[in-house]
Amino acid sequence: ATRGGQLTFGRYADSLFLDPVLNDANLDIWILTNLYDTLLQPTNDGKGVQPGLASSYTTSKDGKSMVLTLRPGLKFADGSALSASDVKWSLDRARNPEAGAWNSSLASINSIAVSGNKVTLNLKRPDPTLPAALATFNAAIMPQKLFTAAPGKNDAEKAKAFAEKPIGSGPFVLSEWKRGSYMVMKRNPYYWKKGDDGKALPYLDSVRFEIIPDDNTRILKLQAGELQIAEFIPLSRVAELKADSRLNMTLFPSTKVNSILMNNRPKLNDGTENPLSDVNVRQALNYAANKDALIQVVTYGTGKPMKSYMSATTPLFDAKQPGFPYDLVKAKALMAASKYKNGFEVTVLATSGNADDLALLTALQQMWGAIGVKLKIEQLDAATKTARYRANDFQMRTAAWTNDINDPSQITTYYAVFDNIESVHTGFKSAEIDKLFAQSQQELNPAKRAAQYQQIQSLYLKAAPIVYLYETPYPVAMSKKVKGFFQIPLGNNLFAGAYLEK
Amino acid sequence: MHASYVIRRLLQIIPTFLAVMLVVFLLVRLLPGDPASAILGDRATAEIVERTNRELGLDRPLPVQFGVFVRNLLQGDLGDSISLKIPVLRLIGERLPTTLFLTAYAAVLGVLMAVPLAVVAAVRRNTWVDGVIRAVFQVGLSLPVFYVALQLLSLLGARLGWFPIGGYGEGFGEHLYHLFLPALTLGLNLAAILVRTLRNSIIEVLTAEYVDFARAKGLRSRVIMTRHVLRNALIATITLLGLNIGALIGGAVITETVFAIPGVGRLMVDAIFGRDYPVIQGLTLTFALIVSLVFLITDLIHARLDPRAELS
Amino acid sequence: MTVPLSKSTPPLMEIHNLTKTFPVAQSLLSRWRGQPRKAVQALTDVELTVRRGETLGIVGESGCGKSTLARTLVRLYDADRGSVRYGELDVLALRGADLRQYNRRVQMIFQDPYSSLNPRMTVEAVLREALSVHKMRPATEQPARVRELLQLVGLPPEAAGRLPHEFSGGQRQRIGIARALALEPECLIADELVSALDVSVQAQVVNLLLELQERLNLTVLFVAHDLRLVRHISHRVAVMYLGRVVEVSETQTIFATPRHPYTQALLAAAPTLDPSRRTAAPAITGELPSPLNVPSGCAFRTRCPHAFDRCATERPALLKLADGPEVACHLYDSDGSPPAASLKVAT
Amino acid sequence: MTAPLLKVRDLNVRIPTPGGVLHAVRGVNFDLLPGEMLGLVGESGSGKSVTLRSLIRLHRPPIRMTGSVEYGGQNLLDVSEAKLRDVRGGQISMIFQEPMSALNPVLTVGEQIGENLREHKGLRGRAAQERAAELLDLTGIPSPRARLADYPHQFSGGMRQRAMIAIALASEPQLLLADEPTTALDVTIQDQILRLLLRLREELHMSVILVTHDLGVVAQTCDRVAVMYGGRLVETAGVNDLFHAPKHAYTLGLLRSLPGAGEHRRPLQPIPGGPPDLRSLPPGCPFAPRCGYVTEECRAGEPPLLEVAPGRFSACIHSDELPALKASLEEVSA
Amino acid sequence: MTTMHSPALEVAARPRRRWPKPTLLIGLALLLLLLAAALFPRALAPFSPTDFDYEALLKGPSAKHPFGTDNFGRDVLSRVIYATRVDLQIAVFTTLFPFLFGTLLGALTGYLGRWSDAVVGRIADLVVVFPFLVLVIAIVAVLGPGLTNMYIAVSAVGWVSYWRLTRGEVMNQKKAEYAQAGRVLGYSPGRILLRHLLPNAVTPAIVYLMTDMSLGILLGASLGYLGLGAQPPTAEWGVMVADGKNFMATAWWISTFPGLALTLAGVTFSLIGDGLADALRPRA
Ligand SMILES: Nc1ncnc2c1ncn2[C@@H]1O[C@H](COP(=O)(O)OP(=O)(O)OP(=O)(O)O)[C@@H](O)[C@H]1O
Ligand SMILES: Nc1ncnc2c1ncn2[C@@H]1O[C@H](COP(=O)(O)OP(=O)(O)OP(=O)(O)O)[C@@H](O)[C@H]1O
Ligand SMILES: [Mg+2]
Ligand SMILES: [Mg+2]
Ligand code: NI
Repeated sequence: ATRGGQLTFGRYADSLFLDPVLNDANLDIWILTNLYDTLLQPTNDGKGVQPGLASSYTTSKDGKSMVLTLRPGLKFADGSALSASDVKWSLDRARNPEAGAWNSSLASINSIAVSGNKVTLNLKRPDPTLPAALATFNAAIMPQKLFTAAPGKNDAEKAKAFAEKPIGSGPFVLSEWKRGSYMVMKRNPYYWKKGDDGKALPYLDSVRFEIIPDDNTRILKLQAGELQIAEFIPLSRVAELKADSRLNMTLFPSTKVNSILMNNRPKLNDGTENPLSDVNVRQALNYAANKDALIQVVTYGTGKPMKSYMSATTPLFDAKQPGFPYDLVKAKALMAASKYKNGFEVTVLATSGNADDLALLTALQQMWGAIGVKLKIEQLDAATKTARYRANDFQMRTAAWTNDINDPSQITTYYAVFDNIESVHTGFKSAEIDKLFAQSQQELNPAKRAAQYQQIQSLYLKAAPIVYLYETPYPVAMSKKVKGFFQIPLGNNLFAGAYLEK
Repeated sequence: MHASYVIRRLLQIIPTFLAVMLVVFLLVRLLPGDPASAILGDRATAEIVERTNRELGLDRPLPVQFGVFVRNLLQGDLGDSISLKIPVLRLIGERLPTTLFLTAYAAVLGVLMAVPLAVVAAVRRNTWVDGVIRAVFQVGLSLPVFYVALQLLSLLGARLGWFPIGGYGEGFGEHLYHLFLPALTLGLNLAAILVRTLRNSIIEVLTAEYVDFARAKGLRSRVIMTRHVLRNALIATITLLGLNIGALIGGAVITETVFAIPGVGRLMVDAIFGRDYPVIQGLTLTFALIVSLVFLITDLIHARLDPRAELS
Repeated sequence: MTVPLSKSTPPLMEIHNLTKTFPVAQSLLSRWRGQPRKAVQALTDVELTVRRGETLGIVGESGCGKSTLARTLVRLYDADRGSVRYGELDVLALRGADLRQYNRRVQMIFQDPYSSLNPRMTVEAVLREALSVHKMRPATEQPARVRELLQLVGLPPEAAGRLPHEFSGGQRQRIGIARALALEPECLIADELVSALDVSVQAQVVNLLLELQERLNLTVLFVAHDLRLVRHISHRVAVMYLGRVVEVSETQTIFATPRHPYTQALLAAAPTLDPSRRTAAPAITGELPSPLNVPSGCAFRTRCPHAFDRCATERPALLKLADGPEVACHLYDSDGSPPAASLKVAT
Repeated sequence: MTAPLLKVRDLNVRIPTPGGVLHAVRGVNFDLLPGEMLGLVGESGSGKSVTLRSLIRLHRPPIRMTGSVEYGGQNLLDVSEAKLRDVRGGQISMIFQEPMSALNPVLTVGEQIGENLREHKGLRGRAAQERAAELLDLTGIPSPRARLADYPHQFSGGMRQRAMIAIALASEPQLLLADEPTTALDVTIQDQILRLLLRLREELHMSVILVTHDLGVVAQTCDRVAVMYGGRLVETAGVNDLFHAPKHAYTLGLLRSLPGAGEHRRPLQPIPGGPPDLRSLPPGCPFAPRCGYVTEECRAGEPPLLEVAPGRFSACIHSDELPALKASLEEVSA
Repeated sequence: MTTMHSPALEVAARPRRRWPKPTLLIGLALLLLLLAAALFPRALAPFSPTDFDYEALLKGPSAKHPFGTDNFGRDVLSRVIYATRVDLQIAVFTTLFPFLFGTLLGALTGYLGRWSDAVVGRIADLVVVFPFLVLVIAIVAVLGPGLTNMYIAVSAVGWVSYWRLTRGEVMNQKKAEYAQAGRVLGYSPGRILLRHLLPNAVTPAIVYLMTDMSLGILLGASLGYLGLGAQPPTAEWGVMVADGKNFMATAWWISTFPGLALTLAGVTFSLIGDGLADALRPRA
């Protein structure tokens, strides 16, 4: 691999807040691990975890404690040593229920003890998701001294100050940030991981993020050589860019699933009868949606039909799930079996300005018209849509999901389990799934856990609380010179191993 | 010069300002959805939403919130951005110069295009030259800005490679170079409006008796055109220019998006969609202030150009 | 044949102390400094009597307040103080329907043949509107009355259907007159009625006015700056200077023996039609002072060849001289006869 | 006899309008002697201004001018632009009726005079300012130096007209063209301006063409009069001759229609009808439709401007039959 | 007493009827074309504007699809035609209320002056110092996207221009002698305002109305770009251009033809505006 040089990466929007614990947005999450390293790391295929700052970990027999061994000589980007106490402090901060939205991923930890380069996590219960959780951005290790030295009265204020000039242990360190315009990360000379030449990673001297909200402009800039990578290529242009000999149009496998959430409750907020509470109707809608056509029209052939509520890249995805293959006859039969033989009208909330939503829904308007369902599209800006959704004030809405953690439990708590957010506010509730899920959360035997998940996925499919659509990849266009860049299924952009060929 | 007038106008801005403040404050809170929804996204649980609202002080009654807002404002504090977590004042300080630069650039380009072309169109009115000039600008005026912007980008930027695609650059020279296309996009639009009025005013001024008097004095046509005709014709146009520059500042949203310019237009739209109340409030007040100042300045320029103008 | 107007003809309109100012915008700074608000002194204590059936000419230089007087009399402007009596009516106190009724009786005709008619209304619409608003005629009789009015002002009936721009200036003035006459007024106030017209056309309109006055027994207030014209058609003439009436007299008298130095200057400045009587020196030097800043005492003193100390301190009142004319000049004050020499007009 | 300063021959001006070509000036011929003050009278629309403007080719296309305006051995209607600019404003100056609209509102009076001095006298800076102040002084504006920095709107009507005269005189022209210079002014100011023009003519030895429709002004200032009607010169005469014995039916009608010519409050004697439409003139004498002396002959063909007495020209077939007027010229101030 | 009847004067022959300038005629002809498309889209369009054709995605112009097809295989020509009605509706509804309200208010405050004028003036100041597009975006965000809310938003802001124009013109006209004549003739203020002043003062507003209509359509397009404009599957030119922007390199026809339609409409309104300015000017 070639060393040196700057890679310019075109992003559609800027990061907001570079604190691993207190941030909420993919805009931050997806680049955060370049700045802050975690004890463990997700593998590039998204199926497992690999060592990070910790070179190894062991779980006790009863599953109630875990011991991690830190690599020797770890340093933060400012050259100061990374010690086990930094780890304890960081994890304690991350699991504080008062801070951030992500603390629940570390909720099983009861206490943390450190000695030398060993970190011992004492758990309340066995937790099969813990390795994945430790490989997640919020469990990043931060320099306690620097953080507490930052100005501010409390953690929130210090976090604000620290996040302006964050120092972590990731392969890069922030060197310049002009909000809304660009961000430069330069090489962290103290990074622990070695490249194929035996010297410390990363290969690149720096990475520069340019913020270019308009898709066309981003592509034009890439084609003009002003960028080496452009993210979020509109799927409609994938084929075109694939044909461009100077570019490497890559579709990174993702955990992204696109579905339509349905309100499963018997009555709507305004008290009217809800046709979607009828499972026949829900299944009919699923069968009547011609996924292959949608994949053609909306994703320009880049997608794959959704078979389970989770993506095929998610651990414990059940490859035998049938999904809902297009079957108009069956759909009609199901409608006939429902209370709504003559069809009904239903309103779907879409995100305004989202071309894919529109394409999808316009196509569905046609498809569902065939079974007498008249689809009305209501476009809302994201905040309004979220507010309506959170108030359960919707019939249907478009939704996309990506995992943040290398484990099926996250999507499952949201999609299938009522307690968290009422099964993504569908109101779907299955006692059986809830029970299976609770068991799986303590099941250390992978095979048994897989079986539990298989059952959950089947039950979910049968209840069809959502309309299964398709999975889509991450479309990233790169100059042919760019090598070694990865966007893992969780969405994290990894620049540590990236380099620019001369 | 007219110090009392300037003072009075500045004083007049105050009530407008107060009203803008109140309207924005209420309007912002009328927006469906709340900052928590916007920043936390779909996944947040009810508790987290509640906690966030508490942290942001959004659980307090509106009058209290307004009181806090006004009190902070009087101390020169516009609050912190909810999504970016940095002071709004700093955010505006970072972004505003870009937009102002772009606007001024566009205005200069617009005027540079409009004046000579309007002169040509007026002098050769009803000939094919006039027709072509008017037709070109008419087409420019009836196409959406983003379309014009993208066409310019793909032609002058990508195809011919004369200009960089998007971005802002460092330093004055690079700004000029980088912002040429966006400024041209906005400038074309402005020029289209200006050419129309300026052409009409020039035609009108050309029939004025003092132009005949100037010709009767035996002056060169260039002197007549610049000293006598243009100066007078610009008087009618300057107010329009002021109004449009005001609109340009607020209307740069789309241009900024297409050309990836980190200006306040884009920031404002993001803030609206992100329900970033402090940013919306701060920006609107800034807009109001700037637009008021632009109007004041155009009035003063008007008064300079037109000694008859009564500043009252 | 002229109608003899005796001096005992009862007054139709009595104007007393009529004053009108137009405040000008004041800058904040000067208001703050407590400077008094400036105002254009358009009319100052105007004293004038209009007799029934007469033509009273009002002359004076531009800006001396002729139009303001005319407009105040028809209540287009509200006077600052003073009184106007019209028969039994206290004109300045009239409101609403009373005012409209008064306006019907006292009509004004305007100077500008181009802007005094609504460009979008046909002659017929103009006249019928006037007829119907004041219920002068029921709708059925209106067309006939329109034709009658047109005939009265010497326009053919086919004029009814046309728009103002299809007429010449003189014809438009006739339409304006017809519009005023539609209300069958007693008194006409004509502000520069023919000033915008060519002499040959002027004569046509003047003839019409003379004729109508006699036929309809109208009282006419004729505001103009053309002395020759005023002399031709007025029974009496009032001369104004800077918002004041400085001399009122029978036409013959005022033209034969002008009393006020300003009247004298005005007459001397008017170019005569006799090329053999040329003068080298101007009749009067200096310009009209600004109405924002009227000289103290006699307003004319700054240009008056006869001015003396008293003129600067004391404002001369309009006094009736023994032989009839009224003059506002200290030269004619009760205390004595004026120095004869100074009264000769420089020629 | 001295050679004429200006010789106008067969001047025609045609103005295209949406309603057809307007033949505004039709075959005008006249000479102007050095130092002479010529009055050009006629009713509104008779073509006075159009004639005056064509003398320095002020009309712009599409207005067409034909004929010749001979000045200094050249035909001004076809000399080069550069040459024309020297004559315009340099040797022939012009002033207009409405000083408010003829002065550029956004330039100070000083700048507007200076402009002329620079163009024709090569004066700049201080020298120009000195000269400008002198010129204002010449036209009788008090404290001229201070007023140079004023804008036209800060002047009164009379002063504006003086300022315009000062601008026109800056280049010390041989000929001053004055288009109704006093119509917008009050009689007392008009009186002052006219006297000023007379005085300046004497002092600077200029010729003046004075356009007016006020016969009184002509009587008081001009040496010779040219009467226009329907785009033609219908009569020219010395001023005394014209007022006492007009030789054209139109001139006679004009003089008769003036108030003061008849008895107090008696009907005036208007010329019936209105001015002709220059887009579609009837054949023959343009005044024929309104003329009291009209005969078949008048309608047959347009009578040419002929010398009917020494130094008197008339285009009226019936010039001999017209009565003298002496008796009726009554005066305003007795 | 002497009676003298002036002879009735003859009135000059009636001038020939003034034909509107060619600009107005061309403008009206184009408008007719637009109206035809708006009223009878079914008759003119070869296909349905909303039907998909998966067999013909992104096909270039051909005999079957003269303007090509879009990413759903919809016929672009048909969509352009069907969009006419929507866009004319946008043109009318974004301007109708501002025009009516602004003009009447302008007439009223211009006539009454004093405090009414001052109060409305302040409100207008308030509206103009708000950045227009941002205000519209905010209002649309409050009320939700879609055309109706866009109309409301534009109306809240758009009346100011009309108010200004009409107010100024009424104040001018008020000084004209015919208006004063009305008062002397004893006409009521209402009559003077509505019958005399307004008809003479409304021309600039009408001329501006034409410009404003094309601005309205453009605003629709801008909001479309931000996803706040017309909602699918409604065909609307601005949104079509916006939707087609991703295909500008590969399927230029998707955005070009609606763009041309936008231009055509702009030219139409502008020609009519220029023509009306001329035709409505009263001849002195
Ligand atoms: N509406 C007004 N507002 C302010 N000032 C006015 C107004 N009308 C008249 N004036 C001023 O009042 C004075 C008298 O004006 P007025 O029009 O009565 O004069 P006039 O004698 O009719 O003059 P002219 O012969 O020019 O018509 C002038 O100085 C004029 O500027
Ligand atoms: N630029 C022009 N376009 C069209 N017609 C014109 C133009 N200039 C003058 N005319 C017409 O030419 C004719 C002569 O006009 P001119 O201005 O010479 O008249 P005038 O004798 O100066 O009248 P006035 O006393 O009103 O100034 C008139 O009918 C006038 O309408
Ligand atoms: Mg007046
Ligand atoms: Mg003229
Ligand atoms: Ni100043």
